[in-house]
Amino acid sequence: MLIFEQSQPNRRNYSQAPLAKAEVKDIPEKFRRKKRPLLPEVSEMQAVRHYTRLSQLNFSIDTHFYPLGSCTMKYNPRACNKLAMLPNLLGRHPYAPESTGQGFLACMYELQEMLKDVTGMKAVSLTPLAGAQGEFAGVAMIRAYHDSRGDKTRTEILVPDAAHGTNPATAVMCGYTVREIPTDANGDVEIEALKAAVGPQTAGLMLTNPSTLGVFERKITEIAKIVHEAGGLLYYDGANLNAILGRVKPGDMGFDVIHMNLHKTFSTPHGGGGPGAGPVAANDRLTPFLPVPIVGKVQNKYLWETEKTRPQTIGRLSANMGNAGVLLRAYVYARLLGREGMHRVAEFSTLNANYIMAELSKRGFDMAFPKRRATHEFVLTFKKLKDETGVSAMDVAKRLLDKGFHAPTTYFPLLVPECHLIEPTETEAKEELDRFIAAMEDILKEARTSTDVVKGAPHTLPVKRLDDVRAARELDLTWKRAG
Amino acid sequence: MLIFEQSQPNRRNYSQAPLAKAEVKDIPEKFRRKKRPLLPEVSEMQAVRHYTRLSQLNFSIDTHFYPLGSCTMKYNPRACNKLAMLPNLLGRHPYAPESTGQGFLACMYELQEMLKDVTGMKAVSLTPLAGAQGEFAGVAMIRAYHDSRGDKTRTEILVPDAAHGTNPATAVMCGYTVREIPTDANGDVEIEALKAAVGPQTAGLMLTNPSTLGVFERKITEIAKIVHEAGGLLYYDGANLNAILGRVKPGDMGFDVIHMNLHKTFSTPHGGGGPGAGPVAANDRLTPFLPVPIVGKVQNKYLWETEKTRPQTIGRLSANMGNAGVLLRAYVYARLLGREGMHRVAEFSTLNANYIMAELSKRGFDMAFPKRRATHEFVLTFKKLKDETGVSAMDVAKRLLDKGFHAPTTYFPLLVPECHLIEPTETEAKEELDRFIAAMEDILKEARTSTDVVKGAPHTLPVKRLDDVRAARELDLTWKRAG
Amino acid sequence: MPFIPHTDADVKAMLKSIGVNSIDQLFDEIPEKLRAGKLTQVPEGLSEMEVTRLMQARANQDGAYINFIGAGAYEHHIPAAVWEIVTRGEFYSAYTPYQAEASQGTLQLLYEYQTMMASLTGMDVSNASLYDGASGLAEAVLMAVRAHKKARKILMPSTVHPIWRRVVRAIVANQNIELVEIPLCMECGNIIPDSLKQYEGGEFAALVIPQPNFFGVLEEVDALTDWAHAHNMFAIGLVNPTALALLTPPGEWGAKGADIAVGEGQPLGAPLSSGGPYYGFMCCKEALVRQMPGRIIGRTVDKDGKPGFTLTLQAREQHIRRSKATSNICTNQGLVVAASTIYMALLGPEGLERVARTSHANTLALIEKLTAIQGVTRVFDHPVFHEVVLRLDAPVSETLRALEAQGILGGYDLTEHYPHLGQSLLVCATETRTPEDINQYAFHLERIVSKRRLDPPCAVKTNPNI
Amino acid sequence: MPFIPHTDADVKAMLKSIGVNSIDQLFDEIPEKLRAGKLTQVPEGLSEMEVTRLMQARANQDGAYINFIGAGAYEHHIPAAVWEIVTRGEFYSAYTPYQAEASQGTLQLLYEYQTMMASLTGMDVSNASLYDGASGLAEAVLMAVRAHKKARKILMPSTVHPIWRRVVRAIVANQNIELVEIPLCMECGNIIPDSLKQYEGGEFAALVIPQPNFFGVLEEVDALTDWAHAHNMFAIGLVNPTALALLTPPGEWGAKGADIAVGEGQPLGAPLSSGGPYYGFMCCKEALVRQMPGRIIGRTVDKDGKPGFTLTLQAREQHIRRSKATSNICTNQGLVVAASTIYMALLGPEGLERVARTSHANTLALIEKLTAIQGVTRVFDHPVFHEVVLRLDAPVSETLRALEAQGILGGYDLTEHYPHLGQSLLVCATETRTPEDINQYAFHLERIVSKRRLDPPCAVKTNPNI
Repeated sequence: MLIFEQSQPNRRNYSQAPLAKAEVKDIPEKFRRKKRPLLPEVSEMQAVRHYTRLSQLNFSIDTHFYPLGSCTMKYNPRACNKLAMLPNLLGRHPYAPESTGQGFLACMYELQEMLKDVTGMKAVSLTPLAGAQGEFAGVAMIRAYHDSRGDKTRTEILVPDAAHGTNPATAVMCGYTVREIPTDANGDVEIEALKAAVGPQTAGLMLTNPSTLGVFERKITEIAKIVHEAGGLLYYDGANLNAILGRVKPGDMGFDVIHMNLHKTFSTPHGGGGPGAGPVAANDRLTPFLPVPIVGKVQNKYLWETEKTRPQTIGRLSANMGNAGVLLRAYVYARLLGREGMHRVAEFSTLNANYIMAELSKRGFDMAFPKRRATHEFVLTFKKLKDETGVSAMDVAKRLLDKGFHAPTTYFPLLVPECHLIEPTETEAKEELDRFIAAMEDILKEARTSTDVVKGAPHTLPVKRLDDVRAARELDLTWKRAG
Repeated sequence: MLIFEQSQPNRRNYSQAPLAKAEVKDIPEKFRRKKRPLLPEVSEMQAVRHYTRLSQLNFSIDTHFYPLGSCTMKYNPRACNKLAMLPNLLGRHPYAPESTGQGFLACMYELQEMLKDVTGMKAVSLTPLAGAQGEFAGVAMIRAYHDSRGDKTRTEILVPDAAHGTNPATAVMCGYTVREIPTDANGDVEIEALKAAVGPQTAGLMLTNPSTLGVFERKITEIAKIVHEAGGLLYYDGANLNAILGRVKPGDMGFDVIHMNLHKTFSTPHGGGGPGAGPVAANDRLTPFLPVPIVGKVQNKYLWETEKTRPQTIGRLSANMGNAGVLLRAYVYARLLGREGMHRVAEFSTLNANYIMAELSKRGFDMAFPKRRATHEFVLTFKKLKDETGVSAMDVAKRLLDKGFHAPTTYFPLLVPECHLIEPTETEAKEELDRFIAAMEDILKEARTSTDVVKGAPHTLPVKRLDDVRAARELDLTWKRAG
Repeated sequence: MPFIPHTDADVKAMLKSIGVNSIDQLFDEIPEKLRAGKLTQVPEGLSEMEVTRLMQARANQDGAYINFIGAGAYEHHIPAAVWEIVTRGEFYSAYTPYQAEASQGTLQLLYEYQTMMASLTGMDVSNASLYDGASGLAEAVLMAVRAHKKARKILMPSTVHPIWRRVVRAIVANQNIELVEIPLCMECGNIIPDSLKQYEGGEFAALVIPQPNFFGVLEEVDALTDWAHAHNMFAIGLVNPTALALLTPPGEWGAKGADIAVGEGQPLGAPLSSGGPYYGFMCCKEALVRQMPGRIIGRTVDKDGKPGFTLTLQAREQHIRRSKATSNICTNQGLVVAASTIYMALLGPEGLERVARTSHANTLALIEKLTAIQGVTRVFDHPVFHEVVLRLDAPVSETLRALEAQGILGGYDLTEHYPHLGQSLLVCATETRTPEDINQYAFHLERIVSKRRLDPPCAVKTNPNI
Repeated sequence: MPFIPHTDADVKAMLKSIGVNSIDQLFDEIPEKLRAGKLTQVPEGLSEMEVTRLMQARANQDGAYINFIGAGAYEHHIPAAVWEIVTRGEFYSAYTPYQAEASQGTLQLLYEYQTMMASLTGMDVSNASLYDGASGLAEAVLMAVRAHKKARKILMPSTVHPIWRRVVRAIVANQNIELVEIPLCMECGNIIPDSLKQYEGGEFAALVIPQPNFFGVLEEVDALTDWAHAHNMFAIGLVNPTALALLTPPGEWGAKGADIAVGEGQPLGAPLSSGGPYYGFMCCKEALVRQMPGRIIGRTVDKDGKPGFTLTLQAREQHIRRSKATSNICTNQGLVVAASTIYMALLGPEGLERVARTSHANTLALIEKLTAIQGVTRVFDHPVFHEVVLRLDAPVSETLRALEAQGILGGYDLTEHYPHLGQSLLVCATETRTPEDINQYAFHLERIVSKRRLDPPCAVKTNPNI
């Protein structure tokens, strides 16, 4: 039942609005709204009950194993939420003076410092509001760099065909054309193709490493050299940073700029799709172009560095400095982990992924790259199963829901047919992995013995399989009062 | 799965205990524990996931209509929780000096003042930790009063046979014997029986009004007169205060002492069985005997009144002053309601109960007291249904769970066979009541057409009907490691 | 090893299953010289207790002020229920609802949100949110350019938030989109519709129409919208959602209504929180829906015909369209949108209107008190909503600093972005400001301003004894 | 009408269904003169925003102090997860699990709690909680008397918390139960087992054995337990649950172990919160389970044989047994117990032991610093757990007031309840106290004490210039 279906005209919450109805005489009638908006008219308890019940319809980290590849669904420590919501932190206006925000700014400054170390870069801007904005910032900085040198010939961004969809979309937003570089059978970039593609038109290369194929790009140093020698720059898509945190620094691989998804590696909540946070880090060459504001420190006072002190900046990406509350959560998480804790992230996320891969291999599942190590995630393909039984990767995914597991990422990376991208993260216990492995094995059996059960899944969720085609064809995007 | 079944030796939460393991040399070996306790060894996420999932197995006000008679399951405003948990309030030590608690004590003082008005009494002590302790305080005060007058002959407490079970149990705890007074067919106390029962041995009468039968005791003034003339005192069991809040004051009915369940009328959370809070209020005669501490006010400073200033007190009932955090929630609730809001409580809880009663009557349900008004609750009986179909009040209750409603109180009051005691409270909307009425009607039909479905209920809950007999016979009260 | 559940026995068993001897060996594909990524600048880990103490100290350091700053972020009361529900693990720790059947909670909530926002703005459809109001405005500009197909210029009034204009510039600049600034009327503080004549025939894709504008001043939205439509451009309404409880929604501006409505969602249940997370809302006419960026939720049915909710129109999105996507936007601000949805459900139309009315009335009460002070004047003579520009006969920055010392944040200093307005500041008093707060502001401002008049700073400097 | 959802149309329809004309008419059975119960002293209602502001002001007024008071309520770090989960509506707003099938969350949690407590105390069984430690001790006394059947006297050491002893007296006094106080050894601060000889043959139902006792001092629990059993009385262990991570559990005291273990559960996850809500835990030997008051959860199976949990042994309870019940106890402290259960799950045996060790080590560090100050001495020469009695050569109350002015709560003043100990106070430093906190305490105490020594108060009084 929708909240609107519980609404009654003139029902309202007396506690939740000013008790006296203030008069408004000075706004002329022509500016005034004539018809009330369709907001619910429900009691406080109706609202609380409705949204509490709705919440229970979700799978989430706090309730389910959620091995959604490329999304890094790890435990979100509750302390991060609680401490980011201390009353003074919540109450601070973004345009309140720096003098009233030394505590907040200290956290942000220290977060910048830690992220510099993590990335092996020289400077960090926390301002991008999400991964895609971080990507945008990175590519815009590459463009600003070439522009600053008067180099107008560079119109092309190289993107491996395995890249996240945001990469080409971002390059276009920055006014570039995109050239895709193919991947070889082992998941590495085809070096010869790259060599053939670079030239004076090359502005840069966008890459994530480990790649979206769940393997580490082994020729990264060579790739960096090829691109740099052609005058291009390298942008690192930090979506997969969890695989290397505390083990490998993108700066050491030769990247010039990187964005990080703090909602992945630094475990801020995914919140049903956001908010995220996508800080960018740059080496010396690109530092002048970082988006503002950045938190600076002068004589033990923290302050905003803006366009005034950073005239070459690509500018601002949000009204304030990014998703401050998300950054605070990341800061708390980083302080809880500390140096040693961060080193363990890559180790144990990699251990978990390789363990599931090994166990599933033994049980007859097909790996997309059977000869490679898994990184923090790996790809398996149900192509053979589909050919044999008609059971698709999507069917397996839906059947997993019935068994109490969120599905892995499906049909991504696009290069692998009928695939699952599985990322367990470091915070899952072996027992949970074992239960997942057992569930996968069950489904594989069911696919052959009770095909319809798998193809008809899910059976036990609040709804059965939804008609996505109808959703797109007969658009129903808002509720309308009947009649 | 139990939390213990997710435990692994030497697994632990590094963030949740001091990082350095302090040495303890000065405690001799003979005092030291040799074997570790069986506490779970799980990760933070495992614990969070486990208890989050467990919570989802509960019905609660925040998720379900919960018409549990005599328990007043009304909406618990979220503001009460949030504001009672402000850091300074949570952090204050109970033995911190009064000078560091003027804010807290001001709330408590004002709560006392409001409860005086609500009850029509002269003084209030907030200290009892729950309703049963409030009852104990009330009867102990009656005893202290008689003792203070050297009146040792009064050894008996009168209790209507419809009373809550705590009433006789409390009387016994105070060293009294209990004499039950019968109830007439309309739910009133039998006046003649009362007259016959009172005498020089009568210490007092314990009564709730409206009674547990869901009707108002109409002859209350006469009853008070009879007991008082016999030298006894009247104790008011405030469990049903929600029926009269802002309409009738127990002090005006002639009661000498009353306890209130703040977790009912003042909407503090029931918390799966507590904590409650059971303040007592007394008239002039019994005020000297109130339990301590009480919050006093001298020259605009708040302070504790203790045994020193109240030498006739019955003493202390808890280490500190009651369930302070619960009292804070009640205070916030009272301030939100205010005078007018309180007046509405009795009105709308009574309206809701009478509406359900009227609608169910029309649908063929049997009321225990069909000629009486419902108060905030009412009793119906399934005796006829049981005789005809074998479907019991318990079966109907369990079937309600399947339909998404918590069951009413069953088999209480004891005087009415196969009964339900239904209390909707004022915070439920008419639509919800209508859905409940429809569900009851459905079940009545099912009882005749698909008897087994009703008798086998519930079918859709995490477990089917549980074997209570086995639970009591083969006691399994703690989990033991296998082997 | 915080948050890592592995026991030594687990690790041993897992390594054995994989067939390696150590965790290190799992990294053997990584070139050795890259594997030395030890951290040196990250401090040692702290226990939760230690971090708690640290963060409490940081929060205490920042203090709590009586706030009269608005300027795009507004301090409204947020019902306690809002964030207690939003931070339930099931909302807080879920991801984008890719598996719709396992995400009906988030999906239904977002569908309800879309319904509320579309109705509040008077538009046909809404997306499920963008990052914030400023970047949302940039997305609206990009959307208008995409939909218009021909023009790549945008008319952007200087009465739009100056920082938001910078954000738009940063985001759209690389796509050869030109922002043409419309000057404001120095008397009314808004855009005079007649002044737009100069832009006729200039091939613009859209006109941005703020309501209220950055100064709180109401724009002639009907005339502006009609003018835009008459000259073949889209009308982009930039609106404050609280104000919409009182003001004509963009969907009803002029003869045909605005084409796109966009704005900052923060006033609807998000705390100020040093600037984020907030969210941008975006609504549009049905005809433009396939040009709209961001996630969109649709209602459909399951295979038994039962209604359910799912992500829809994904063909627009970057993970399918890649370089041809409508935007690179991926995540939205789901959790903050959840807060807004619950906020709107708790307030209802009547409650939201009361918030708007009281905020407006409080601002007027503040203005009355402040302009009664000698040397404080109201700059623009035109109706406003809940925000006003004042001019002082003292330097704004010094005055604000003096107020800060009294625990008051006195407003937003306009001297940097609008130097031609003189020593001006933008003040706002929402429903959270009490009469006492307002009196305090007036009391201290009078003291500060009059002291300065009686004792000009240079006199102070010449007398070392003071 | 806060929280009342009825619209006028609803009310009209409902009255019509009932067949009355007004809500007033529903009260027509109440004698008219009783119906005038208008409230006069309750203020007008406030909006949530107003109450929020009020409560924030009240909380600010109370401030935050560095706390060195223990005395039965201990400041420990509580993991953030604990109360975020406990206050989820499904735990927070559920009632006693009368309908077991609809309450498996609460029931399973309580079963887990019972398991943890039984193991922590080394006993066979646990109930699901009592109101608090003090009233729990009273219930243990009543239980012992019920189970003993003959004796109605109890041996109560004066090393038990003095206020708790008052509580026990208030609760059991009306049942003709006599509490006989055992004096403490003035050198060791505990009960000398040999001194119990005088009570032999006195017909006691039980001996209460605190560990640690009110002074933090460890009692000779083995000898005391054996003595009690040798003289036909029950041994009631009164224990601090944090201490049990380090100390021998009551179930292993002496040859046979204590019969009942009881204590205050607050240290396991409940905030100090001005004294409540806390909870009392109670565990006992299997043989006594049917004498135990309070709710008890049992594991059983459903009709399909699937395990599930339910309230059990209800035959003991007042709603069935009425005047023959084991106690009038009805509600328990469910929500706080939920917090403790999650606390224990998050800490685990190792974590709880670390908390105990660090608390103890911090207290020793504090003592070392404080007793290095001239005029500050440790009173008892015996091992302690995390709490110590100090004697000052200055008045305790004045000293504490001077410390309070420095933001320090210096301990619990013993002069009221133990005047024979002189100017003594009880101090405690849990794991939440940092070295800096401890140094601050020592620094200020030294300053205060030495100032007083150099400038005795009478001198101050005679010199009006100081």
